[in-house]
Amino acid sequence: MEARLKNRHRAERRFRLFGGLAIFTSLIFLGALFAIIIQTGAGAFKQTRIALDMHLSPADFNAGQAVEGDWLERADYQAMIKRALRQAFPELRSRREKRSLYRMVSSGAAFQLRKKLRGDPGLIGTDFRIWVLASDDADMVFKGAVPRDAPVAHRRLDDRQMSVLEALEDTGRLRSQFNWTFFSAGDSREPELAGIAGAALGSLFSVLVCLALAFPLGVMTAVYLEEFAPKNRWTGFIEVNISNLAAVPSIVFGLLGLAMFLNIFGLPRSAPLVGGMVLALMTLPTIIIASRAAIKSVPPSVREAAFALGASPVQAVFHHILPLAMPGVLTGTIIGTAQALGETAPLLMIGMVAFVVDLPTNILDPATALPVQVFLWADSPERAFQERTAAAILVLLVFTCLMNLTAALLRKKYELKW
Amino acid sequence: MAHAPTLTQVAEIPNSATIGLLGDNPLALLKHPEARTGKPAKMTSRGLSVSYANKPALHDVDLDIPVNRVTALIGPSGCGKTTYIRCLNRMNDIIDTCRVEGSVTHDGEDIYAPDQDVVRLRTRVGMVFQKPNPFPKSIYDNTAYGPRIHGMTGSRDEERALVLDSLRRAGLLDEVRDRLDAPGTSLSGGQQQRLCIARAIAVRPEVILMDEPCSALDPIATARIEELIAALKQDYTIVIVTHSMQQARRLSDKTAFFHLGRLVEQGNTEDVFEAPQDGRTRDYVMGRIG
Amino acid sequence: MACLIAASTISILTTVGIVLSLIVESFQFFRMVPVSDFLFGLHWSPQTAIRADQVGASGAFGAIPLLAGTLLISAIALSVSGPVGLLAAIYLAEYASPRFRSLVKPMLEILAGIPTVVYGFFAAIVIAPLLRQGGESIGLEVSSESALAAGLVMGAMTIPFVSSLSDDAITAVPDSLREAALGLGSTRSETIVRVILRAALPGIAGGLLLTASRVIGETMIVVMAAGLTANLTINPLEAVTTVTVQIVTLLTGDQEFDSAKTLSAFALGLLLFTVTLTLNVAALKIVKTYREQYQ
Amino acid sequence: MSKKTLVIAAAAMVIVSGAAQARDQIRIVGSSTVYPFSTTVAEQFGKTTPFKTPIVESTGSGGGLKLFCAGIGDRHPDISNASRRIKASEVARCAKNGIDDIVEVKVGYDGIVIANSRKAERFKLTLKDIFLALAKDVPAGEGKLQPNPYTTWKQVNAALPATRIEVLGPPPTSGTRDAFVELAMEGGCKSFPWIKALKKADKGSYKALCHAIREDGAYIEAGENDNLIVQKLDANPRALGIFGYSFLDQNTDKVQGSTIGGEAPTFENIADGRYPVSRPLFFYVKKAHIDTIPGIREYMAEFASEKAWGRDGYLADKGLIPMSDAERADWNAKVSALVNLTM
Repeated sequence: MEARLKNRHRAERRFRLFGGLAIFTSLIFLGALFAIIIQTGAGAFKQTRIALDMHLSPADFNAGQAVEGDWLERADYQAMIKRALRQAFPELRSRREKRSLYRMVSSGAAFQLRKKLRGDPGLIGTDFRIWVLASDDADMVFKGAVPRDAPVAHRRLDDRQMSVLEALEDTGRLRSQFNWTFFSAGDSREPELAGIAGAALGSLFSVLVCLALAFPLGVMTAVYLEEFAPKNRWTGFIEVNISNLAAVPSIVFGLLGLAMFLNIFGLPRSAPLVGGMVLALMTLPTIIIASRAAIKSVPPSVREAAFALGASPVQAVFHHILPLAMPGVLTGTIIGTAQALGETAPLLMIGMVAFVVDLPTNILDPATALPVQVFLWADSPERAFQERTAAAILVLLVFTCLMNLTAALLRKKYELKW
Repeated sequence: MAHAPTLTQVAEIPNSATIGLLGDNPLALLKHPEARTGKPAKMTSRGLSVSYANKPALHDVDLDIPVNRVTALIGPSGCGKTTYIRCLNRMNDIIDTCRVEGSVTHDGEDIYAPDQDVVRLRTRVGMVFQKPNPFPKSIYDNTAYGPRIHGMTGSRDEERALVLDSLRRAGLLDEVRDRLDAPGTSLSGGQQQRLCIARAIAVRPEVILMDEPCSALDPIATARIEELIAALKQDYTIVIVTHSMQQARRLSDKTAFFHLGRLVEQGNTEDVFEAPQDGRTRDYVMGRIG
Repeated sequence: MACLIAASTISILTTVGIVLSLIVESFQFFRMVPVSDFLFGLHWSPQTAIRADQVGASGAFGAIPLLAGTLLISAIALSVSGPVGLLAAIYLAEYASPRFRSLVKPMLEILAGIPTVVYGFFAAIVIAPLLRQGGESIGLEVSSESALAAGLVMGAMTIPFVSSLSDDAITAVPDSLREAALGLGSTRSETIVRVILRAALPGIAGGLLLTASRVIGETMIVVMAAGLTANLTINPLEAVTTVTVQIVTLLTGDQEFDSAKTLSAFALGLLLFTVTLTLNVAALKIVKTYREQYQ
Repeated sequence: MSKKTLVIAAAAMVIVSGAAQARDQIRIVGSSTVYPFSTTVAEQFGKTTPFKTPIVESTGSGGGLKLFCAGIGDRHPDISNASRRIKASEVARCAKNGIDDIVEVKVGYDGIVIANSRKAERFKLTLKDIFLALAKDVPAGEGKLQPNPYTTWKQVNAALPATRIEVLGPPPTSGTRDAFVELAMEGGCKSFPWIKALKKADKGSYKALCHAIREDGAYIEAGENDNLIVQKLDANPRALGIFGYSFLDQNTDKVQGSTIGGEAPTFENIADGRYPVSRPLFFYVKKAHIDTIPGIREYMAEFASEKAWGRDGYLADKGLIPMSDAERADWNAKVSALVNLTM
C-alpha cells in the first residue's frame, strides 16, 4: 500500500510536469517565433546610404531635350549617378568593373537626385554631395547581415565591390540611417526601394470596407435574432448556419468572391473593395456571435424598465439594450477585424496578389494587403527581402496584437460591469 | 491502515448490520443510553480557525469526535459547520484562498503536518456530499472506483465481492443488482446518494464525513439514509452536518452547535437539545434563530 | 424591422452564395472530368495543354493524393496540438494559480491571433531548414517542404484552439465530481484522468473536431511550407501537397473559366467545404448535447 | 432607418459608377521570365512620368496570351509578356475575339538554364542527357519506345553523378516550358537519327514523343514563380531547376548553371548564341487599347529606350541579354511606328 502510494504520487508529479511542459513548450514556441522575427526584421529599419560628390553642368540637361518645361523631369539621372561613381573610382575601367561598381548604388539613386534638383535647381553647376541609397547587396554587407569574410561564391558582392565598400567606409562616405522608405513607399523590385505603405493602405481600405459592411449587418442580425426573431425552424436554421459559417475555411470565401463578385458582378480585380467585401462575409459570424452574447448578457430588468416607461421594442433595443451591450459588440468587432487584417488566402483568390507600386488612393485602385505583401516578399530571392518580410510581419503583428489587446481590455472592463 | 477493517473482517460482519435485516426499529438501538456514553476521540480539533481570502469563517474550534459514534454538527446557514467538516479530511485544500490554523488530529496524528499525505488521509476519512454526485460511469464502476485507485483488491472476483458488499451495506444492492452496468446518473436522487455512500464505504475508511447528505432528498429517501447511518455507526465514526434538528436528534450521539463561525456548545445530543447551556443554543433548538 | 430581417438573411445568402458558386463551377468541371475520376483517382496532374499545338501533362484530376496529403499534415498538426493543448488546458484549469492562469492564458491566445502568413514564413525559413539539417545529421533524407514542417507549425498554431475549447469543457465539469473523487482519496491526476476527462470527453472531442476542420482548411502555412507535387505517401519527411495549396496554385493569376484546370479548383473547394462542414456540424452537435447534459 | 438605406444606396451607386469608370492604369500579364524586366520598366515608367505605374501579374506566357486574347475593353489586359513568340493558334484566338491589331516588341534574349545549388557539384549535361532524363517515353532501340526507366543521372549518362533525377521546372502555361521543350528536349530528341527521320514522316507523333515530359515525379512542376525554384534549389542540393538566365544572374551566390554541350550559361555565351538553349523575349500590345488607356505608348517607349534595354541599360543589370545594336534600332523604329504583328 505504501509503495503503491509512492508510485501514485510519482505519477501525480509526472502528470503535473507534463502539463507544465506543455505550457512551457507553447510559450517557448511563441517566444522563438517572436525572437526570430524580431531578429530577422530588425535590420530592415536601417538603410545604408552612400555619399556621391556630384558636379552637374547644364549640358547634362539640355542634351536632346526639345520640350522646355520638363527638362528637369526627363534628364538621364541614371547616367549622372554612374558618372559620379566612375569619378569616385577612376581606377575601374573595364565594362565588367564598371558594372560591378554601378551595382553598389540603388537604381533609386536617380530618383533621389531628381528630387533634390527639383527642390533646388540652383545646384546645377555647383559641387554638392548627395547621400544616395546603397544597393541591397551593399546594404546587407555593411549592416553585417552577410559576413564579410564569406567565400566569394556565397557572397553577392565580389572582391572588387568589397574593396569599393571598404574605400567608401574609410573615407566616411558610407552611413546607416533610419529606413523611412520602408514606411513611405509602395512595393518595388528593389529591396532598398520597397516599402509597406501601399500594402498598409490596401489593408486599411479593405478593413474599412469590411467594417462598414460587417458591423451594421452583424449587429442588426444579432439584434434581430436575440430580440425579435420568433423561435421557429427558420431562425433555428439561421443560427446553425451562422455557427457553421464561422468555421468555413477562409479560402472558400475567396472562391465565393472570385465566382460571385468578380465573375458575375464584374467588380474590378485586385481592388480593396472586393477584398473588404469578402473579409466582411468572413467577419460577419464573429460579430454576430459576439453581439448576441453581449445582448443576451444585458439584464432583463433593463428591458423591463424601458418597457415600463412606454418604450417600443425597437426603442428599448436601440436606446437601452444596445448601448449597454456595446462593449461586448465592439470586442467581437475588434477581434473579427483583427482576423480580417491578418487574412491572406481569400485575397489571393481575388487577385490582390499583384505587383502594385503606386499607393492606392481609393477602394477601387489595385492594391495588395499587408499579409499578402508578406507572402509576396517571402517568395523573393533577394536576401534583403527576407528582412523586409520579417519587418512587415512585425508591423502586422503590432497591429493585430494592439487590436487583440484592446479587445481583451474592453472585455475585462465589461466583465466587471455585471 | 491498521485501523481499517480488513476484507475478511468486513466479510464477517453479520448480515444483521445491513439495513434489510436491521429490523423494524433501528432507531431504538440509538436510543439506548449506553450507546452514548464516553468513547475515546477518533479525531480532535484544537484552536482550529479557517479563513477564506482573509475573511474569517471559523474561530478557534476545539472539538472531539468520538469513535464509532455519530457526531452531528448543527447551526444556522453560514455558521461554519460545512467549513469545519471539510477541514477533517482537508477538502478545503482545494480552495486556493483558504487558510487553516490550529490543529486537527486523527488517531493522535496531526493531519495538517507537512509530511501528512492528503491522499492517505482521505482514504481514511471519507466524505459524502450534500448533493449526490455519482461519476459519469456505471453503478459498478462508481463503487469500484476507490478500491481500484488504491489497489485494494487483487483479483476481479475480489473486487466484485467488495463492490457487492459495499452496495449491500449501503442498502442499494437489491435495487440495482440487475443493472450494475447502468450509469450511476440513471438512479433516483436517494439511490444516487446511497450509491455515493457505497462508494465511500468501498474504500473502507475509518471516518465518514457527511455534509447534509439528505438536504437534496425527499422524506422517504431521507428516512432510508438515516437508517443506513444508524447501521453504519457500528463500524465507522460518522460526522454529519445537518440542517434538520430532528435529524440530529434522531441520529446522533453527540451534537456540536456552531454559530457565526464559533463552536458554541458541544455535548451528548440529549443534553444539547434538552438542556442547552448557552442562550444561543437554546434559541436555535427552539427554532428562534436559524 | 425589415432592415433587421434583411440583415439576418445576409448570412443565409452568404452560404447560398458559397454553395451556388462552388456547385455551378464544379458542375462545369464534372462535365469534363467524371466525378468518380475526381473522387477516387490516384493521380493528380492538372497542368493540361493550353493550346492545340502543345503537349502538356496528361491532365489527371484524381483528388486522392491531395486528400492524403491534407490528412497527413492535419494528422501531424493534431498530434501536436491535441496532447499539448489538452495538457496545457488541464494544467491551467486544474493546477495553475489564478495569477499564473491569467498571465499565461492570454499569451497562449496570442498564438491563435497571429496571422497565418506569419506561421507560413516561420515554417518556411526556420522550421523546414532546421528539420532538414536535423534529419541530415542523423542520416535521414528530409524534403525541404516536408509535411512535418508544415504540420508542426500548424500544430503550434492550433494549440490555443484545443486548449481553450478543452478548458471550457473541463471547467464545465461540476466541482462536485472533482470533490467526490478527491474525497475518495484520488490524487489530482487520478481525479483528472479518471473522472474529469471522462466527463469532459464529448466537449473535448467536439473541440478536436473543430480544430481538425480548421487545420484542414488552413491555407497559408501549407502554401508557403508544403510542396506542390501530388505525392501519395504517409512519410512525414516527404513533400506532399494539400487541397488548399492546389486551389491557390490553380487560381492565382489564372482568370479563365473554361479549362478543367481552373474549374477543378472549385471542385476542390466544394470538397473542402463539404468536409469541413460535416466536421463542424458534428462538432457543434457533440458540444451542444454535452452542454445540455450539465445544465 | 431611411437614412441608412440612403447611405447604402449611395454606397452602391459609388461602387457601380466606380466599376464603370475607365481604367487609367496599364495592366500587364504574362511570362514570369519577362516579369522582372517588365516590372522594372513599369517602376521606372511610373516614377519618371505622370502616368500611374502599370500593374504586372505573372501568369506565364501561355496564360498571359490567353487572357490577352480574350477581348478588347477595360476588363482585359493591355500588354502580355511572353518568353516565346506568339503562336499562330493564339493569333487566331485573338482575331476571333476582335483583336486584329497587335504590336509585337522583341525585348532581348534569355537563356534557359538548368541549375543546381552551389552546395553540390556543377552538372555537365548534353541535350541528349536532358531528353533522356525528362522525357515521358524514351527510345528502346530503333523505332521502339519504352516509358522512361531512368531514376538516377548515372543511368542516363555514366559520367553523371548517381543522384536521383529531381528537376523543378515550369508548367505548360509557361513560355520557359515551351522554349525548353522546343530547344532542349527536341534538341536531344533529334540526336536519335530515326526520330529525326520521323519528323518528316509523322509530325504529330514526333512532337508527342519529343515534347512530352515525364509525370512520375522526377519532373516537378513548380508553378510560375521562378524565384521559388531558386529558393527550393538552395534548400535541396540534390535537385536541378529550370528557369531563365536572369534568375541565375540574380542568384549566383546560391545556384550555378549546368553546362550544356560544354557551354556554360554566361552573358557572353548566350549573347553570342553559343549556349544552345536561348530564346528571344517579347511583349505584345493591344493596339485598340493604346488610345483608351493612357500611357501605353510611353511605356513602350521607355522599354525600347537605350537606358532600359541598351547594352548598359538597367535591364542588362537585371539579367536581360540585349539584342545587337542593329536589331535594337530596328525594333525601336517598329515601336515608334506601332507596326502590326505579322506572322
